[in-house]
Amino acid sequence: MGISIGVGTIIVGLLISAVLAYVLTKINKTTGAWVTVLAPFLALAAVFLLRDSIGTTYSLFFLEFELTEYGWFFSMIMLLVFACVSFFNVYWMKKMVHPAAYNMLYLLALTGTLGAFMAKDFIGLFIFWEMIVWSSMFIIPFGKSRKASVVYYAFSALGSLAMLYGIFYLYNAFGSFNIQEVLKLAATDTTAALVAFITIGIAGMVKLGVFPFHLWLPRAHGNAPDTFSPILSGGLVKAGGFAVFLIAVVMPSYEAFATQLQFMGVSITSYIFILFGAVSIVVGTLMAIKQDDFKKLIAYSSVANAGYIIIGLAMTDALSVGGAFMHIFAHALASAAAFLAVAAVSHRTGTTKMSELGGLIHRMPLTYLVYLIAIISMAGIPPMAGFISKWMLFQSMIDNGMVFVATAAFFGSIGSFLYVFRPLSAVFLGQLSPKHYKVKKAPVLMMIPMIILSGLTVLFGIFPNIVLRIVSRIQTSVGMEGLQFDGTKIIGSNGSLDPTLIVVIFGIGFMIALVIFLLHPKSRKVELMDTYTASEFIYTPELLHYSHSFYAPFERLYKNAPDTSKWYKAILKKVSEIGGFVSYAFFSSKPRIVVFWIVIAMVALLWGGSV
Amino acid sequence: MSKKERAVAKRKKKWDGISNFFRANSIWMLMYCTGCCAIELPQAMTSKYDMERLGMGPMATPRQADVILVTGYLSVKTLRRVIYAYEQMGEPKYLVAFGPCTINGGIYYDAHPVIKSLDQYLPIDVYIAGCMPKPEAVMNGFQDLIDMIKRKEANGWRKYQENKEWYRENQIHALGELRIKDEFHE
Amino acid sequence: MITIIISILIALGILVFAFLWQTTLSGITRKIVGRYQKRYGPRFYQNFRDIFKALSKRGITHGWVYSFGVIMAVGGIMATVMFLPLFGIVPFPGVDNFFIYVYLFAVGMLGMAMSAVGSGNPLAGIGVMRALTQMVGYEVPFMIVVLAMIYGHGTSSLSELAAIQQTSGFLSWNLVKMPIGTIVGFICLLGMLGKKPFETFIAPAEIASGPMVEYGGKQLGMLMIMHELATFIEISLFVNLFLGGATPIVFGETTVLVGLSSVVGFLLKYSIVYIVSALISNALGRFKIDQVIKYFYKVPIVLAIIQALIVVFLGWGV
Amino acid sequence: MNPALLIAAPLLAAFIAVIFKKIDKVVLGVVAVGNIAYSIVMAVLFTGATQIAIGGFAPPFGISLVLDSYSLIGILLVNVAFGLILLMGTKLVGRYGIVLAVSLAALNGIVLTGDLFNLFVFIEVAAISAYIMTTMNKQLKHTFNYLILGTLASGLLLFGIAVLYNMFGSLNIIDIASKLAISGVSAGAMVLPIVFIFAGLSVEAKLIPFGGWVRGVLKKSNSLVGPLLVTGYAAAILLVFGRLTSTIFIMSDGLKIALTVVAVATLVLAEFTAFSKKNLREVLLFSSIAQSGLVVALFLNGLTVAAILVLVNNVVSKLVLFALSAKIADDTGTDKISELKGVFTKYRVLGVGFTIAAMSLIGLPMFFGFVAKAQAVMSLFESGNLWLPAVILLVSVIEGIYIIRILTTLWNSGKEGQVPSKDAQKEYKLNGFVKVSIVALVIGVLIVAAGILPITNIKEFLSSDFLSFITRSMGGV
Repeated sequence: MGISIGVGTIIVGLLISAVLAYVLTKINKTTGAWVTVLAPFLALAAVFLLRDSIGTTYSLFFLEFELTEYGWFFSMIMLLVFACVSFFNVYWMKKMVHPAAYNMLYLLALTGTLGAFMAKDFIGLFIFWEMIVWSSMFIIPFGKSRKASVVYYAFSALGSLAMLYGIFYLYNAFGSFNIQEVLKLAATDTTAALVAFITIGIAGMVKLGVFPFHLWLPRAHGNAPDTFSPILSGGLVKAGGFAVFLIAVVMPSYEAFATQLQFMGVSITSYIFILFGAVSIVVGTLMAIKQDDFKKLIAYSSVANAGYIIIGLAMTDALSVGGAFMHIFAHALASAAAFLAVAAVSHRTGTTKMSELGGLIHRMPLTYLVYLIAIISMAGIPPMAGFISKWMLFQSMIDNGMVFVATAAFFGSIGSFLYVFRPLSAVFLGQLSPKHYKVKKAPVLMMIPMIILSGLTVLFGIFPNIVLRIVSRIQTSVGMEGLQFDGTKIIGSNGSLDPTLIVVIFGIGFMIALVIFLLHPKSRKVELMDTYTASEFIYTPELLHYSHSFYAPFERLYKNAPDTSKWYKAILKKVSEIGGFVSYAFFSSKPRIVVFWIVIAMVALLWGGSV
Repeated sequence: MSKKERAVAKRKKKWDGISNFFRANSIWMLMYCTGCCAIELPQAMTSKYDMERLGMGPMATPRQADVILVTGYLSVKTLRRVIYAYEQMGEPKYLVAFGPCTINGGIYYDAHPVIKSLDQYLPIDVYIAGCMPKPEAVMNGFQDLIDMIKRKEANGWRKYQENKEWYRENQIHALGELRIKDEFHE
Repeated sequence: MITIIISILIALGILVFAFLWQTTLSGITRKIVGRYQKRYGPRFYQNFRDIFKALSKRGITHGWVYSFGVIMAVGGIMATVMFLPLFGIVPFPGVDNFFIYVYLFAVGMLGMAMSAVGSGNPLAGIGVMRALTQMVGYEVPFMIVVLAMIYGHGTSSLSELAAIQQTSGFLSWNLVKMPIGTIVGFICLLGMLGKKPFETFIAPAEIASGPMVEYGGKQLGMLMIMHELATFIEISLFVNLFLGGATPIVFGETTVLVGLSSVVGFLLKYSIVYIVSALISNALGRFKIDQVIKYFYKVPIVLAIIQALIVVFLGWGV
Repeated sequence: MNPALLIAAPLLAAFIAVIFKKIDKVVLGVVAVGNIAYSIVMAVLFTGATQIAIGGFAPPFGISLVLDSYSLIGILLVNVAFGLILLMGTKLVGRYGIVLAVSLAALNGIVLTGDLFNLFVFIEVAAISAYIMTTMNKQLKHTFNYLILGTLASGLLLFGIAVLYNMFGSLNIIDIASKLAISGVSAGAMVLPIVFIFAGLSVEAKLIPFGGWVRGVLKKSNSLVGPLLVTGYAAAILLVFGRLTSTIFIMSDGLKIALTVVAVATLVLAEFTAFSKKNLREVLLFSSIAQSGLVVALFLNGLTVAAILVLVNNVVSKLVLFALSAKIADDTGTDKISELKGVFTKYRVLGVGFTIAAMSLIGLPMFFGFVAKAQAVMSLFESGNLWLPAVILLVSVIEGIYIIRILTTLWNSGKEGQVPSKDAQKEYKLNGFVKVSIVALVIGVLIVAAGILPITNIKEFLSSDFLSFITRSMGGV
């Protein structure tokens, strides 16, 4: 084909398709929704084809783009998630009040992420970064909550404005907006590096949802439209990983902070970041265990997983960064799939409250399998992609001897079994409530993306090297040591892992078990309600369904734990109170009071001026 | 019966023989402790008589159990539960009845809510005599059950399967309604 | 290719041995416990009888996930066993990573939990809840101790960790080098095995044996096989990590004799650990589940962190 | 091109309207349009900064007007804002045509004048017409409050000017500036006049704690007076600040810090107050107070370009926001945010205009507000100030929160915790919203255009002739 596809073309194409989606949705809702399916797929194909032209630059109007190895990687993840999720839009058109706006903003959010990943300069990065924020900020209130959007914006603004501060600080110091150039220069100047690390790091932490900026996740993910939660959790959140990657690895922080106090193999600044990651693992895990809302649960699990990502990136050794990348990838796939499963359930039953559901495996078996694969990956159990990343991260943690961080990570890892199992048990297994007897299977179009995501999770769990080789190339492209492989084996620092072998052995084990199972007498099929009740006659399935406050004994142990949201509420309350005071004291309707203040102020000014 | 079917049946019988060896020596009990005879079970289980040396042991639910012990009289209310529990057990399953109450109501022969002869409602493999049976008798009864299993005579469950209608009829006759909605509350 | 097939055959051998050995040992232990309670106790092969009896029965099923979960559980645990090194024989050298055992083990656990809850019985749900909650309790301190060990010895391979302990006799065991860690490991082992006082998730008198509540027939039989194999994994992990693995009890020139004696050494240690844990179990009562968590997060985790800090900062026990 | 026409024409219109009462609206309209057209023509034909003497006496003796690119931006801003407000609120003009014409003249005068006493006169005229206009709100107590404070402010201003006259014997700003440069008056001597002038102007510029009148007056103002006070008036007064700070405000460090503290405190406290408010107009009025604080702070730090950009952004976006809010409040009878859920669902064009203006106000990229904010932050960095950018950015988080709270509520009906649906839609009825919508949309398009185009390269934008000219022309002429 004579047409050369550049990043600019893709971005412009997406912008045009956003407008097109808006117009077409006005005409016909379904057609408009299909635009949101097609556009990411085309973009996915286009970006995939750009694999060979990494390193080339494009310019579009005033924006400069550069396709980097990591930009390509992040873009692929994002497009994959968007392309898969967009199938669900078709079904949600009827439920929306502003379908046209939704479709447009959906594609704008995609444009924003791609633009941010491929921007050559910080201004472009920031523009697209904010584009993600405002486009998703308008989508979230289409869901259940308006407040959620405000909370989302508040945190995002905190992050992006911190980033803006950093950008301008760096510009002032080095006179350039070019990301690579500036970061390389910053690495030679500890102060500038520190400012960049903290400000851009905060932006990344906010986006990732790392403690203490994690509060927007459960609110936004939990209340966004069901079709958008997977985008938030699987896609947009990962942009935070991109920001952290920029300052931790591209800068690179290990060179910039080489003169700092080194602690546990990393500089103290990085270690503080890692500690935040560790805290967010614990907080995310504990909070996820507590939730009754399916979506909020996965949202808090994203908080916990964000902790792993930031730990991996901040440790900046080959395995940890590789692990973080793999984790970004695996978690994007898994959480998107899990949220899609929720969306499918919500589409059929109309609720996401776990205590109201149950036994859906008998009505939606494929959705169940999708969710199962997703949670196996999220919990880091082989043979899914999530295991590989966790293994790599653990290797690094142990190598650095980070006892406390590892404690948090282990806790999060085992704790994840708890929270991922709860929806499995409460939503899909257990007793089917009579009000859901007539629930149908998820529609075919919904199944396609779910199966794609699950398939990829399994595929990259068995052959993670496909991804890890790309990751390795990213690492060498930013001047790091790359990951080591030996055939299907991943070489770690204190041991190696052969995921393919694990799968083979697991397959053998499974086959033996299957043979044992088949050799023995066939079981009698009984109804779900025909179950052990100490011979009491019970006819209400809900009574036999254990889903309400599932981990009650465990929750009891930390029910008095401090609530982070209270801190923010307290701050905002103080702001409000000061505001109220100002309004009362200075904007009085009694002139004498204002005159009094004017006199005071003038005396103060005269005094201040004569000092 | 064709040749092939006969061969299958023969093989099945052979396997049944092997299975019965295991079954006989690994009997898990579900204790339905309705009456006074239950007080003899602790004796039989613990160090004095040590039921475990026969491979027997208590189990928590009917699903896991092989034998259900009806230890004494059954009222109408409890019979329903016993039937429910018995039907939940996996096959093969056995029923051991304790004392005279399960035969003719024993000392409750004239009490109106008490079921007089249990074998009208459920197939009984072994009766254990005594009011209450001594632990020796209990152990003896279990040994009998083991022997019966080995000899393939403990076929109560098969009888129950084959004569389901008859049993059901009796059950309904006595109970009016097998599975009640609820006696106390719903 | 040939090497892989040989490896797999070795692994299958280990699997069969593990099943036979642990099931026999379980029977023996039942006998010992019987004697301990002044009873006669069952035959030593009683567990085989139980398992085959259960397999031969005709049970029930509550739908496909009920059976699928069981197969997944047994398959997962079998796969884990096949990765285990035994008597210094490593079926898959280089990849017998500690984390594989932890997480591959979880596949089996997940399968079983799934199947149990799939039965629709609330008691199973409660049992699984307790099992998972307890897992958060014991797994974390155990992993911290192992972290210290891996950090100290520089390898996460189970066979290499065992080999390191075989260099200079008894004194190079982690039992000696990391005594605090070994205590933590043993307490966690009790939790893993579900022995009293950490028997919360079975609790037959309380929640009717928890996850097992609906099982009968072949599903129960398979879960019993799984239980034996899981016990084998847990105890071998402990023996390999803390007690030096397959250390010979006879020293001399003859390799065959030393080799055989190391087999005996391993089995001896294994038996002692298992029987001691069984005896402890029979002497104690049961914790409530929140007591379990409180306990694990008070004593073992603190000890584990202390042990880890000692190794990481002081360099003792390397 | 004589800029005096911009002042004279509205005054003439006022006289005509006094005589021919029936055509006052027509006259006013013609003058407004004429002023816009004239100022555009002046901008196009602009060649260089000039001082135009009025009344035959050459400056510094006579009254003079200064036409440089700075005042050019001012008159463009004031006249266009005035014209648009008039367009949107034609119906409300009623008997106030004359006053409006006078105020237009005064605003142009404020921006253009090069003479301190003349400035005082124009401010006084503008203030008096504002007092009269605010009676439209039927809140006479607040108008009276405004009157008292406005009079006090005039007094303070006059005193400051008198001191300056005493010191330099001149009222011409440029004259005073050059005398300052030659004579080298100590900064200490300038404290008294500067503080008085600053205080006098601050009352009109609504800085905390000087602008105590503003809440009562604007809280219930209609879509004519409100926007006019927060845009036209604010712009004119703030531009005076800029002119004075860059010419005759020779400040000691202490005074500079003190004044900056007042400005920054205004920024922070007013944003906090806006955050605590629940009514649309109240939120917006405190937001504009905060923006005034920011603009003054930038002017005090000598960052004229950034200050002008922020001012323009504030004027343009506040114009739309305040006009639409007042319009909605006039028609629905309330401007409580929580009672206006989903009002934009029906009036989408209105909503789009409002949204773009609001997003520009909080400075999201792709909107003009970002250019302004980026310019402010960047030039503060360049001047070596590291804390003020942090304050500005932190405060704009607060600003963002309340603006987004408004946007999400106004776009979506439905209770918290429920998905919005068309059935739950509350019915709103706005009269004659088409005109308002179109104006809002046009301004929105301009904001986006201005937001996208200059980003080309901020550095280039900064050094472009247009703006560097302002910087140059500010100092001397």
